[in-house]
Amino acid sequence: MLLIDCPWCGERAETEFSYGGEAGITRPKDPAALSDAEWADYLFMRNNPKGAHRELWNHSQGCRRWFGIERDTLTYRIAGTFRLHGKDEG
Amino acid sequence: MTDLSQRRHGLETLVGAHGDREQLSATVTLEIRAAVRQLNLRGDPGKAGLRTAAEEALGQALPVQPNATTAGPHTICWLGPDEWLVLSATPDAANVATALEQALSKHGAAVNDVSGGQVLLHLAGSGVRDLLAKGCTLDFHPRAFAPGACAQSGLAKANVLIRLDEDGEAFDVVVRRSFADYLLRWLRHAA
Amino acid sequence: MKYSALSLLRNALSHNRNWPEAWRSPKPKKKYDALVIGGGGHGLATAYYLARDHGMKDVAVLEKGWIGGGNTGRNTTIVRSNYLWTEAALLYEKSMQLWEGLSQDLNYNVMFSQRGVYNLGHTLQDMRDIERRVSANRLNGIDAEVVTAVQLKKNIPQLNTSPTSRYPILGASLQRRAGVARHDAVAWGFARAADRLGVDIIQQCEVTGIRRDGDGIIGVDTTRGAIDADRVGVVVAGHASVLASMAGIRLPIQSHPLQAFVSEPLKPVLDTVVMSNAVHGYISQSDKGELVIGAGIDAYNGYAQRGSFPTIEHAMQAIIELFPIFSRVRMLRMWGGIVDVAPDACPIISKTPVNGLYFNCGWGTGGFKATPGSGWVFAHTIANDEPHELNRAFDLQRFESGALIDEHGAAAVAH
Amino acid sequence: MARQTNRLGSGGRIDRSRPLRFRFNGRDYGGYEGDTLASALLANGVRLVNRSFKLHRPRGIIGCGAEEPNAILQLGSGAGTLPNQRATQVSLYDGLEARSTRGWPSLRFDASSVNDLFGRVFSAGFYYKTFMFPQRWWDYYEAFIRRSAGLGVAPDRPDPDRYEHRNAHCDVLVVGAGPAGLMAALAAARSGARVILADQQREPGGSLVGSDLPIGGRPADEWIAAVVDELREFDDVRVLTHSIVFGYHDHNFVTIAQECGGDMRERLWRVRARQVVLAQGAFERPLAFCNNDRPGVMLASAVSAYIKRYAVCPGRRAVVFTNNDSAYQCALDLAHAGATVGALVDSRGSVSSELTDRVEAVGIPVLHGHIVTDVRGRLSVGGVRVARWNGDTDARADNSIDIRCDLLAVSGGWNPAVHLHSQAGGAIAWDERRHCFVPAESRQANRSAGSGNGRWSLADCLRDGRDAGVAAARSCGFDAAEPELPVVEERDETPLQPLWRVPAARDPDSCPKQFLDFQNDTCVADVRLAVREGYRNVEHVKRYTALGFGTDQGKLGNITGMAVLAETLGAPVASVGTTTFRPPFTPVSFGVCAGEGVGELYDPVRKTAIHEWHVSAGAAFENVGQWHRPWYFPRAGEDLNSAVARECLATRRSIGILDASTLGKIDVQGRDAVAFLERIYPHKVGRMAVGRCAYGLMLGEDGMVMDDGVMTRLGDRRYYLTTTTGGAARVLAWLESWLQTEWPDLEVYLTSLTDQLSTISVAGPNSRRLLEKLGCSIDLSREQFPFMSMRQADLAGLPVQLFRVSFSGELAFEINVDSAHALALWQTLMDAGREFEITPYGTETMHVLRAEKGFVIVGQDTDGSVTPIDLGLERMLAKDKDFLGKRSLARPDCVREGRKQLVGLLSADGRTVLREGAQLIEEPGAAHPVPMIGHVTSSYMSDCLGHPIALALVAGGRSRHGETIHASLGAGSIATVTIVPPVFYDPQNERQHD
Repeated sequence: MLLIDCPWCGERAETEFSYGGEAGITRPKDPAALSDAEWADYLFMRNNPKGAHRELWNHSQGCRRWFGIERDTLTYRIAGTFRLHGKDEG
Repeated sequence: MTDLSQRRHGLETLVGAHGDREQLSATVTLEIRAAVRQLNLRGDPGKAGLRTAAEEALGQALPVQPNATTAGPHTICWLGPDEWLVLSATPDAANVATALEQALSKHGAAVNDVSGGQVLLHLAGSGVRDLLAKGCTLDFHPRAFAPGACAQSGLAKANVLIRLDEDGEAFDVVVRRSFADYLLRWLRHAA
Repeated sequence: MKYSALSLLRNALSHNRNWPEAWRSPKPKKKYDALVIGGGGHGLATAYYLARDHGMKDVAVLEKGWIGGGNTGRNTTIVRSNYLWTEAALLYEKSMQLWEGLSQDLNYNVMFSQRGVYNLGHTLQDMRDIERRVSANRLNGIDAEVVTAVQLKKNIPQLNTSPTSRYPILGASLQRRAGVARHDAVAWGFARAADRLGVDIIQQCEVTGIRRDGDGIIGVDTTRGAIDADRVGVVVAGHASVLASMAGIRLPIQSHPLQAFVSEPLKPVLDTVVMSNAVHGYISQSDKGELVIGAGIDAYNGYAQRGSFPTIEHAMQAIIELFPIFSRVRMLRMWGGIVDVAPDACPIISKTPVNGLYFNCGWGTGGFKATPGSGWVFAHTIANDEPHELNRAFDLQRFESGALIDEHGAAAVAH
Repeated sequence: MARQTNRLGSGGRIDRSRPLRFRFNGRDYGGYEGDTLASALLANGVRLVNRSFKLHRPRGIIGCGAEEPNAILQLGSGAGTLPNQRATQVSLYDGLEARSTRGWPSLRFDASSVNDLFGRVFSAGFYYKTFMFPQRWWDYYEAFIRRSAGLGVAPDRPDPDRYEHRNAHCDVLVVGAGPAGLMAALAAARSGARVILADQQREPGGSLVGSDLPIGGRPADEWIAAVVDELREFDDVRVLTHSIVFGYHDHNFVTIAQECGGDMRERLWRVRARQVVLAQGAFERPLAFCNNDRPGVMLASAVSAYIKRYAVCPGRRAVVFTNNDSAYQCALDLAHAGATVGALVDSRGSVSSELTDRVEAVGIPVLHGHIVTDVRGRLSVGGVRVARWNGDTDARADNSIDIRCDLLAVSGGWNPAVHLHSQAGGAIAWDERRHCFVPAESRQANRSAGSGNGRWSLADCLRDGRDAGVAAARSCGFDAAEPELPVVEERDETPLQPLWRVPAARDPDSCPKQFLDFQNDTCVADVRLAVREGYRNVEHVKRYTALGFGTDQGKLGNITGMAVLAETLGAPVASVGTTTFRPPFTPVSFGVCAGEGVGELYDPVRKTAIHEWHVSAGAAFENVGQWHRPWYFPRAGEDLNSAVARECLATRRSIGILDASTLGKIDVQGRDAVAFLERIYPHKVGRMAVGRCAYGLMLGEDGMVMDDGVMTRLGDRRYYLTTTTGGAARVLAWLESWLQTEWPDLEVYLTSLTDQLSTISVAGPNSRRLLEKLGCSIDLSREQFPFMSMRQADLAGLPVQLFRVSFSGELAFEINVDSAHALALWQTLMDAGREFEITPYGTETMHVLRAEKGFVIVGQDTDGSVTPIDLGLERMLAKDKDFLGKRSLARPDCVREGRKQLVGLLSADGRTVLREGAQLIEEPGAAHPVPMIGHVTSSYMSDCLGHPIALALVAGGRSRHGETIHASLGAGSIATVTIVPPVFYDPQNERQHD
């Protein structure tokens, strides 16, 4: 069971969190302008690396914040957690 | 017609035969504190004026450190960087919500009275830490969980807010109403 | 040497000194007509059917570790074909038909045991979904029936059919032809049969690069040198994205840990397979007597072949909920596989933008049962550079067009 | 009752003042408090305890702990029975009953031992090669295989015992309370660190328990007691005995199973440790010689342990066979216990004279350069054959002599218990000097110490443990001083001689069996056969021969087996590697892993504030998500259908009342509430006036319908949304995720009010009159309070929100009230409604009423592959804005002809209620696979309309109204149905707008 360092609440057990997939997938500004292939890339295609992975987690049983983690998908070692942009920066 | 004034919390079925104060085990007592008002407050603490306005309305500051509470006329728990829970047992608690809402409306904040939707369980006694540790992954050691601290987590299979009182003696556990029956069953079983 | 009771006896007389190798361990050649990357059940089956049905015998299977060491050896061995959507059902049914004669076909006893699979329903919506799936199965010619709670109590007396349990069992679907098989034997049986047809099985040979010439594939780099081939089938459950990135392709695949465990061996106590989606757990008893139990998938991506302990705790609770008598039984071993999950919980068996490069992946939690069928259609796809009718719908293009085959909802979790 | 013939007159850690009685295979025996079942059996001279798995060979106790492969017994009977219990780990208690799991008709005369005669046929992997012909006989073959397999018997009743979970945190977790573990714990504890010390034995001390070795100038037992006493003085130190650390998971999460006693049978400790010291010790390994499985062949360390801990000497005439120094102590212990030691057979040509002298001094002949090649006796050891040996593994052993004995104590060296280190992801390495696998680099915050780290001498173990404890405490930031080491005697060591397979008189393929895995009958010849057949990777060998698949998980024989594999391959052991160590370290009960979360605590039952009223009204409940919702309210003599018919008609004619509190409820407010919701919802949110309600669909980015509900505009910047019962948490999380990750610039706050507000729906033509009767503070007329609008009001003296929305097609009001008052309001409504025959209804009636109106239920009429257009709701899709999922709706597959669309179905015969889920086909009788054009999503008898109705998804259905198709009804029967529009009742909406 992972120990995840919530940027707000500190280290908590994995069971308090929910996983949100690859970080950095940004919703296209103008989806209508995209080809089907480009839209499919946004919707479905993922890097899924074996190794360092930047991913989103939500402290769903705690402060309900989304934040980022860089985690190795092979060793599960967590290199660090980071807050997302905007007003969460604090 | 039913006399509604007599119905304060509708938790009678939870308390059941056990009364308002229940001895869960030799070392833990449980009290359901239905009279405490609970207000959920959301807003941006970085916004000029919001914290001041809240402090004026409540008579005490909002905690901005994670997992902290502030004490004063009320107990205010940090829930997230833009979310708090005001626990108020003052005689005019019913008016606090209105006052707060008025004070904060121009700061874009959201105030919701959630007293009817959450149940506050007060657990006291020397065995509380051990009892909580059966169902919660938080560290309740005095070094890790100081008096006045609060944290949200899971207790058994329910989401809860847990707060240690200022004396470091008793814990408040806040749970959503629909889970309260389950959580009480679990507490009685685990104790 | 043909395997039989007679050959066992004959060899016993000579102290088992004269058994031949089940498969050779050849050095890789410089060039093959086709390469199959991945020496799991699917890869070995692909090679076998390439050689048997398509006359392609100059084929090598490249395995980075030891054959059958990936998900082939890390699953709960359930075989069934009662899928909801016609595309999936017909593919898995093809597989089922191959399973039914596989031991004889391979001359290797894969111990395919048709002891039936029950998919339990715990809610009214579960029962609607069961009706829907059973109805579809029958129209597709797949044996399926709806079983009531009363019948369940009779058929599986150990099952907790109490109406007062947290999620009472309201009924189930039953596929009698479904069952389990001996997972290692599947890999070994295909390996031996493919080897006898001339296929080179090359272990300890990890692919480190995929070589392209413009739009077409020309070969691969491996830890044992470069190997040329203008047709390469990739079937590496758990590592599809890793191989795809070598080829410069993006896949809609996420890899997750999936855990399972077995109990200590017990005298026969459960003679069928029971799966529950709502109370998440599935269970059967192996011929050795171990209860074989599948747990849930961990939500996060992972390649670690292990998972989170709370997932095991939850599976234990689910199994005790279904079978209270197993509470005092002990877990002997737990392990994790890596499953590649596609957005519609269906596989990708497809040509790719690179000519001569084919991918077979995304089987999620349901790959073992498909082993022979997957190999059979993949062999067809590689040999003809064109999908078979049975795998036409499982192409990569569907994620662009939106023609997903969504097995998420009604078909239960696809184990 | 038998006499405890092997019990020594004094010594041991047993309590002779507390005699216990137990029963084994129907015979009564005696033992003492402090015994294990194994020690008590040995005390009573019981040799034969079981039969082996495949060959049914007679087997006795070989070890004294988790490595024991043979003494796997069934305990007790009935609900309390325990299968597969390892006698060496079962504490004896009064009245214990145990029996062997194999052996028919009796353990001594097992009919299946005929298998042993044909052992060569049952070689590794034999079943892959046979049972294939004729194909149809496989079922019989398999039934036979299954009957022969298995060890114990599962209970046939639910577990009467309880289990619990306990979370714990510490700075330093020390695993194993032997000399190294005690020193580590002491060092850490003195630094002020929070320490947990866990050990599987009933008392701390490990190999020192019962030992007469002096430590720090006093007997070992006293030293242990002093250390443990000191540890227990610390507030922040917890000493757990009877506690097996079985799992080392990610991020230093460690699981421990503790045996408790009483009706709380076991406790699972879920420990998060900052640092872990692994000091579990080492397992002694056997040697592979002919018939090395005969009852009476035991590990030397086990023999010593039985003598010292339990005052049991397992034999009278013993031979000791070793390749290392450690078994010399066993010879001394045997002599001390009064046994005759016929010989100490040491494979090494020369050994330090100090050691030899000590043994010879008590009259034990020492045979250097000798090996034991074979064992005489069948049901127990009768003697051994000993041969001279020059160290050449390929040599044939001849010129042998026989020595009579009833006990053979064997030591093939030691394997550090690297299991947890390996589980934690740490590397293990073959140590060429010590000839064993030792822990190499750690991947997590753990370090190994003591014999588990390849340290053999007591002095080394104490030092290694102390150093590990100090280092662990310092890593946690504690200022740890180094405790002084107790003085112990140091001896010269002669290195172990690597010996695995002992040369026999015949070659390894034809000599009598040399066992590696005792439980699975895996022999040296099996490993050699596997290699010959091409199964050369250690994992292949393991799986092909079942080596290490027994319930001891290879603790006894795995390393020896791998060394034999290496020898067969002609490769160094290091290159063969080892198989992966996986949790659990020893088998652990399902019950303790599950903990309290079974039965009524399996999953929370969520209850509305009105729940108890429903219970007292006799409602039948349905699980919806985690909620219990009333399904229907049967009156005496009613079944589902008749109750639902009554509830439906009552609602259509007068008033029905529904507890709709489980709906998800979300308060949305903030400066950018409109902008936010415009991006979420397909319809134009900003156009709504304050006080108005609208039906809202929520789409996933894939364009498929994800959830639905009603949205109400409460103010300029405030909305109130409802979601489906099952979707509440998911929708809130989904909305939050867009706000936080994608649109952080939007100032919007979401608050769940699902529990705060209870929702009571009153529906039916008399509902307005009912509210008026209760003294509603606002004008409820159609004109003042039109359909799809909302008002704040006082009702029966309570502040409420009233919504004119309808999910039944009738004039209806949804009342939101503070949950604290919900039950009271419900009762008030019931009382006041008596004159209208107000009728409570459940989810089933709700479903029928809405289906009559053609309202869909997301998750029932949709399945994740349905777009709003498929539901006929394209009018809700705003053309002039983007919203989530919009782009997906333009993909080729979403705009193609022939997509499945929502329609109504009527049975041609006007009577048949279709089965929900039934597939729809064009014509009956087509060949398989029959093309399916859709399926029935909802189907009910409509008593209001007097005929059955159904909703369905049908390919191209909207353009097929009036056409006839067929529904498959299960076992071959077919119903003819007509496609109609999906609204059956009041298509003009006159009633709900009333």
